[in-house]
Amino acid sequence: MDLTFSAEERAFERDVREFIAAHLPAETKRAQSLTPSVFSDPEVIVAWQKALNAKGWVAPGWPTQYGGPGWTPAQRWIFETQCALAGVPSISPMGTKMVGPVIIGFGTDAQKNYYLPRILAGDDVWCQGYSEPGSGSDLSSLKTRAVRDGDHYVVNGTKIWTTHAHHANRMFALVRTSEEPRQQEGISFILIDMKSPGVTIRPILTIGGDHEVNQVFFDDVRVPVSDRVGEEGKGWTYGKYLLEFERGGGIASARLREALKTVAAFADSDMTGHAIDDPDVSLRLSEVEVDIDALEMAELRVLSAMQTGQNPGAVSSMLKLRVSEIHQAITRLGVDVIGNDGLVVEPMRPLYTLNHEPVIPEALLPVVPKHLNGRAYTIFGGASEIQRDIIGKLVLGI
Amino acid sequence: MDLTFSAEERAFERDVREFIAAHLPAETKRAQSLTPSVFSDPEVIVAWQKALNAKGWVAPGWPTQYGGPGWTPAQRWIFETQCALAGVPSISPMGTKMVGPVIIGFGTDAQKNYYLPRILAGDDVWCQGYSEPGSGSDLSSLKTRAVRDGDHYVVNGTKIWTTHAHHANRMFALVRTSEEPRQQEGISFILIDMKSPGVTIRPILTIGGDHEVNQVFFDDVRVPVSDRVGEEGKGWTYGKYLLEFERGGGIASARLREALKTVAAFADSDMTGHAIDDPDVSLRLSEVEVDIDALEMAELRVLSAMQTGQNPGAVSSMLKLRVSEIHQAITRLGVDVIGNDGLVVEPMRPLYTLNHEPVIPEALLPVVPKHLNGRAYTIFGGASEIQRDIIGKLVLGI
Amino acid sequence: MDLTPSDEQRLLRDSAERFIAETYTTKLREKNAAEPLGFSAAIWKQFADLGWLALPIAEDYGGLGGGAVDVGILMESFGKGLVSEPYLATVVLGAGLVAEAGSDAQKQELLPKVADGSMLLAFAHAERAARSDLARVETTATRSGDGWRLDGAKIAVLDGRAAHRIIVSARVKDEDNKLALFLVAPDAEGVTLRDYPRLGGGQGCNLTLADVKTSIDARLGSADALPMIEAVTDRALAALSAEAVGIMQTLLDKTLDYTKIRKQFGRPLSSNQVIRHRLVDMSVACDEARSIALRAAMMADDGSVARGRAASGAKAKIGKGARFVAEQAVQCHGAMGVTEELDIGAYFKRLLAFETLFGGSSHHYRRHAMLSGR
Amino acid sequence: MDLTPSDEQRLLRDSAERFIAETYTTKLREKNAAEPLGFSAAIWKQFADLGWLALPIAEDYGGLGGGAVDVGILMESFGKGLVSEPYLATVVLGAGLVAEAGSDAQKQELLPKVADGSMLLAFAHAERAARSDLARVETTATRSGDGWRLDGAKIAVLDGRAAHRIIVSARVKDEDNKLALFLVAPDAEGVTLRDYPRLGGGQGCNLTLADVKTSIDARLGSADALPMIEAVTDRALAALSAEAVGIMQTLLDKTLDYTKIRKQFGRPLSSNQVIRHRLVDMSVACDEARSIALRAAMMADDGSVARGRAASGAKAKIGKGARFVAEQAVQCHGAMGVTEELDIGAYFKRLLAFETLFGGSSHHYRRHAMLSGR
Repeated sequence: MDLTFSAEERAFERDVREFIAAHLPAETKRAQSLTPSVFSDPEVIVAWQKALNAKGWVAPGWPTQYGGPGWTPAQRWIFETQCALAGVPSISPMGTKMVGPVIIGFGTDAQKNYYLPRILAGDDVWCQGYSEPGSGSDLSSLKTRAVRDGDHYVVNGTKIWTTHAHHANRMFALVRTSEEPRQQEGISFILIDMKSPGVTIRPILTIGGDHEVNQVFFDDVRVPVSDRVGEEGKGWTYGKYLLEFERGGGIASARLREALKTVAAFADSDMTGHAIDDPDVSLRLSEVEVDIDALEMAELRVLSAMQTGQNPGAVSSMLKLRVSEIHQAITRLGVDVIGNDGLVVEPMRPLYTLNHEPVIPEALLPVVPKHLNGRAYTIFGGASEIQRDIIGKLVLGI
Repeated sequence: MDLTFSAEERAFERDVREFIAAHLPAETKRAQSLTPSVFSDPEVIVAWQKALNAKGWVAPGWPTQYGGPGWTPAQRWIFETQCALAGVPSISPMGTKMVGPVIIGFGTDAQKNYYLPRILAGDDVWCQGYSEPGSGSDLSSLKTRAVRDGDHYVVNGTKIWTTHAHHANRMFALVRTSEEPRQQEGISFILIDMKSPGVTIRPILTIGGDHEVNQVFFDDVRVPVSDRVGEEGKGWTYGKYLLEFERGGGIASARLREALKTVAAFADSDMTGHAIDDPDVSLRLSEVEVDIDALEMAELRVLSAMQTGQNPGAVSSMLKLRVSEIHQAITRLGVDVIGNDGLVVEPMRPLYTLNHEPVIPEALLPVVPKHLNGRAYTIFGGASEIQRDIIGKLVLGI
Repeated sequence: MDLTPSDEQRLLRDSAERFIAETYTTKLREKNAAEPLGFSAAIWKQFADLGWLALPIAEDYGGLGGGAVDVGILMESFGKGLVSEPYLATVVLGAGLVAEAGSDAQKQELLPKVADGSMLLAFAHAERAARSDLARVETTATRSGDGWRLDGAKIAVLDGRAAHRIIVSARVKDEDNKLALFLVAPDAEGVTLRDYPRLGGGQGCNLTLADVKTSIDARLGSADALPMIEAVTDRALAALSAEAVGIMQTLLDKTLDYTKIRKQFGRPLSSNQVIRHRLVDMSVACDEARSIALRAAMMADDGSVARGRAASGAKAKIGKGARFVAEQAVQCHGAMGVTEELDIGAYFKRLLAFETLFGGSSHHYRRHAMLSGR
Repeated sequence: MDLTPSDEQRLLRDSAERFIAETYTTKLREKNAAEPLGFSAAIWKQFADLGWLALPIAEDYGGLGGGAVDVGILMESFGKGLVSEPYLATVVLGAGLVAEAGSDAQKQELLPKVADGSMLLAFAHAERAARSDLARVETTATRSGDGWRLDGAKIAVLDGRAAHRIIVSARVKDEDNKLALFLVAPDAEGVTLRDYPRLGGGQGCNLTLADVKTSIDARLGSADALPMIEAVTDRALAALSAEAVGIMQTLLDKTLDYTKIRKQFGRPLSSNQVIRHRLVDMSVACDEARSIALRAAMMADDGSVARGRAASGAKAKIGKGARFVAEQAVQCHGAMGVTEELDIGAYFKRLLAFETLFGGSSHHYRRHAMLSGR
């Protein structure tokens, strides 16, 4: 057992650091630091993604034949850590981590050849069409129907909580293609052109005041059958595969650590009247830091297990649980640290387009919206209650 | 609304204080302070109970015709508060608060005339025969059978967690007198002479090392039918009545406040290296004190409601929940306050019979056993999980 | 010893509850948020007509002479409606400071106007470097000509833009840096006011005072103002605590309704034991909050130690409970809870503002410990 | 970067787990508790034969040169069996201090004997007034004739009665009150030893030193002992953390078994969602404890700040987790959990002792913060 890096790994770390220094625009960094929503706007990411794509570093999880960089788990770890350290925005997971793996796993060659390069280049902006009003964490109850008409499906229904539907030109969606006694059956996985006639989008403001999610309505939207991924009626399987991917924590500790450092820096400054002198703040900084240390070790254990070919298994639910709780502890600490300045609401969105002197220091503006939006971490992607049900069943056998 | 006492109430408060000063033996006070179990041994209480009985103050909750003092709720409050302040041991609730009210409510005149004066005088030491191995908080599943044989019942079976069975000469018990489809039916409430042939007692040591509870075995034990209280087969109703009495918190805040003061005094002394200088200890003392303040207000609200004739209702489950949690917070704080001295186990029991110089200051000896035994507060008398089920059903309608 | 409300208190509660249920709807709230001052002058007039503005003002100055318990009854209802009118700023803090620190002439001039609704007040005390320490003030007052000169910067002034007079705390250089209070007109020269919508409703502003001149009689009384600021802040803590109780209760009620109706996996959410027990814990937190808020109100006129311990204890404990109730209300509402589609979010934000105002739970537990001699 | 155990570590784990499962039964535990020294000499001999006593001792002194991770593997198994043999006192603390502070001659004399099982050590450091502050020592050492004279009082000396030598910390008056370590025979004149059964197993004692004379070479080395005491204590924290992981895991396993079998209201306890989720949270706490204990072990030889932060972080976080797991294990066992009928109580007490030893969670979070420059 060893926590240190090999000489090769240290060299790679240097490469990544230099690459970031050379290619990350300053305005991207500012925009990222002023983003209180879960995902960064496509316009914030685009320049960085182009640079990454030129280097072949967009999709660390993909097989090399489809454009993955072929990194070892340690290299992925180093890359994520350096990105976190530098305040790099995350590439949208909708393409690289969500629909990409499904197309790689179950798509036709035509679908792979067309979609995968566009995902890497950022030519398509994807959104996810899973949840529906009333379905919540129970996806099998979905009602959006796709009825076969020649070589098209005609889609009617509605999806909700659709992140970036207003930016996206593509949606991957679970739709009902037939009625079956078992609700999970009869669901298919299709790719929808968001510019199609019959698609309308209603913005939903988050509790933090951000426009990140939407409700999407489908009114006789025609989708070519060739844009169905995998077999008809097997969409549930692909969707679950993807959900596990989504839950599969990955490497979150590095970004959480930087988020905590940001709060600690606020606490250690005039901006907050040196909140750090409050013994409660100081102690909670340590508490959360140790929580991150434990999470990091768990992530490293999973990476080490993957390196020796083992399956991480249900540990992803456990990581999802802890990541969401730690995220909330950090944003909450942020609110406590800025004290009275947390009473100030800045209505301008996106915050990075702000061009007047705000009432409080600019850096503090995202603190409360982040905390507010962050309450979603224990809800989206399977609420914590669902994760506990899953862990109980899969890990403890109860 | 008013938190202050009237002139009459202040005069009563003075009477109580003077009575305690005149009648509470010093050795009783020491024994009580060295008692880490939930209830005090009968030998600790006996002198005090005799004094109280002479004054007519043993059973504040009883109607005056049976020997209750006829106090207003405010007077009961004052009495409990003064007793707590003075470190007076509690009279065993088995007689006055448990079997007594059932006999008063459902007993025959003969039962009342015989048992009630003996309860007040402490002539009988009672124990409770409810729980059985395997029944836990689900009392309706009890299996001890009482079969009619002329004017006797013949009892076979076993009871467990029987507090003070080894001191008691009387048990009130729930036994099955017939098999019914609904488990709650067919249960009767009987009074058993613990000296009867066929009664055997197995001591059970608590986690704190105390002998407080027992398992009691009945092997063809004959109980006169005249010692059944109320109707045959209706015991469940009486038992529930009594359980509600048991849960009906009463006035716990005063004793909790004194227990916290004791911990605070330890923390503020050389005995603990002045643990109070630790900001965490100081803050937690405040936290628990405020919890007690809130509990006290809740208890006062119940008392005020009773004074105007209202029924406290399901609030007793809520009080039981909070009392048990606060009790545990106090004992836990005690353990943290005494630090390394908590590692010392003193095996002698009862602690008040100790006649050598202990390894740590005598006053600290009960701290850890109290914490250990105190884990039972959220289990006995209906576990906290059961209380939450009850509150959900009765208060929230879920 | 008696915790049953008087007939007057029952009437007050009934009328306040009715007003909130019938008048103070989500729609009114949205309308108020769009108002330039964040609240409605018409509603303020109604408050005056109902006698609510006069409630805690002494009878000698046109008030009803009510106590902190009465204010608490009103505030609890205000919490249920997320009322954004500046009751705390004007009546509890502003009028409270005038009553506590002002000369008789000042009281005669200001308090009847507060009671009849024609005078709005605000209190500018907090400074960024002070965090929650009431004693830490760097704004200065200097004798200058025939008046005072004020310099400094204040933050978190509740509803300052709406106020006709802002009460500014400052240290008097010539009097051994004693803390004093000054009445300042918001449009006085040298006053810069940056206002903003406040988290959870109402408005706030930051204030800069640069060479601001006031008349000599702008000073409220002449004694050391710190004990008075503490007394009035403690009363504000009790009032805010009561408001928080109303908010918490509303979140509990809404969450109960939602989880009983909302189905997932074919069963109502409330059929999950985990959800049920959480609702029970929320309800216990509400009940405890109600107890401890009432205690702070009933002890608002006690000596400074007992009063301060009761007020800080309530603020601290309700802060913890409010956080739990708010977070779990959102959690139980799922995705709907983290949007502006339902008003769960609005209640959540108001409770977050409650926690922030005048310092958080750990600050107040520490103050409680300090007042206990620890 | 690699977190997979080596083949040697896997073997060590297997043999330790097998030993605990086959040999270290409840019966043995009860037998040990009745022994005058609280453990069994035969088992200690077995430990020696298995190479466990030699494990962390350098190869130059008859040891195997293992690291903190290896000791952790052993300690985790010891936790599962509630082993009461004085491994921590003798091997981790005692031999650790000799290795850290002793002269080569002292190491040559003592360490091989520890490795072969013939020498038991203990560490007398804590004093009542110091609470958990390692730097606070009032025991004094004075040059006296051709040796040292020691005076003071120590508490919480783990397994002191069994030790052939007790390492006593004291301040050297003639050397600017520098902290130093002295080897003291427990039967030396002036040493009074009050021993007691220790919460959760093993023994402890309080020590009084009144005019105790030692030879001049009783002093371990001559450098300031505080950094060494900190280094060895950090290693003890890592070892105790690993032990706690074993205890927590055992409580989780036993509670899982019990709640699956035990029926109430006609259904197994584990069919209650509240119980299921609690078991999940217990399992998360165990997993996190395992992570952070491993981290403390892997960083046991880092610089003092990184090492101290890792050790205190582990102690603090596992303390919290241990408390949760222990309390919920008892709660889920109902009345059976609060008696000595099952061994749940024994595991509970051992975890309570873990929390107490070397200071609780809040102490260690504060140390972590302090080492972070806060």
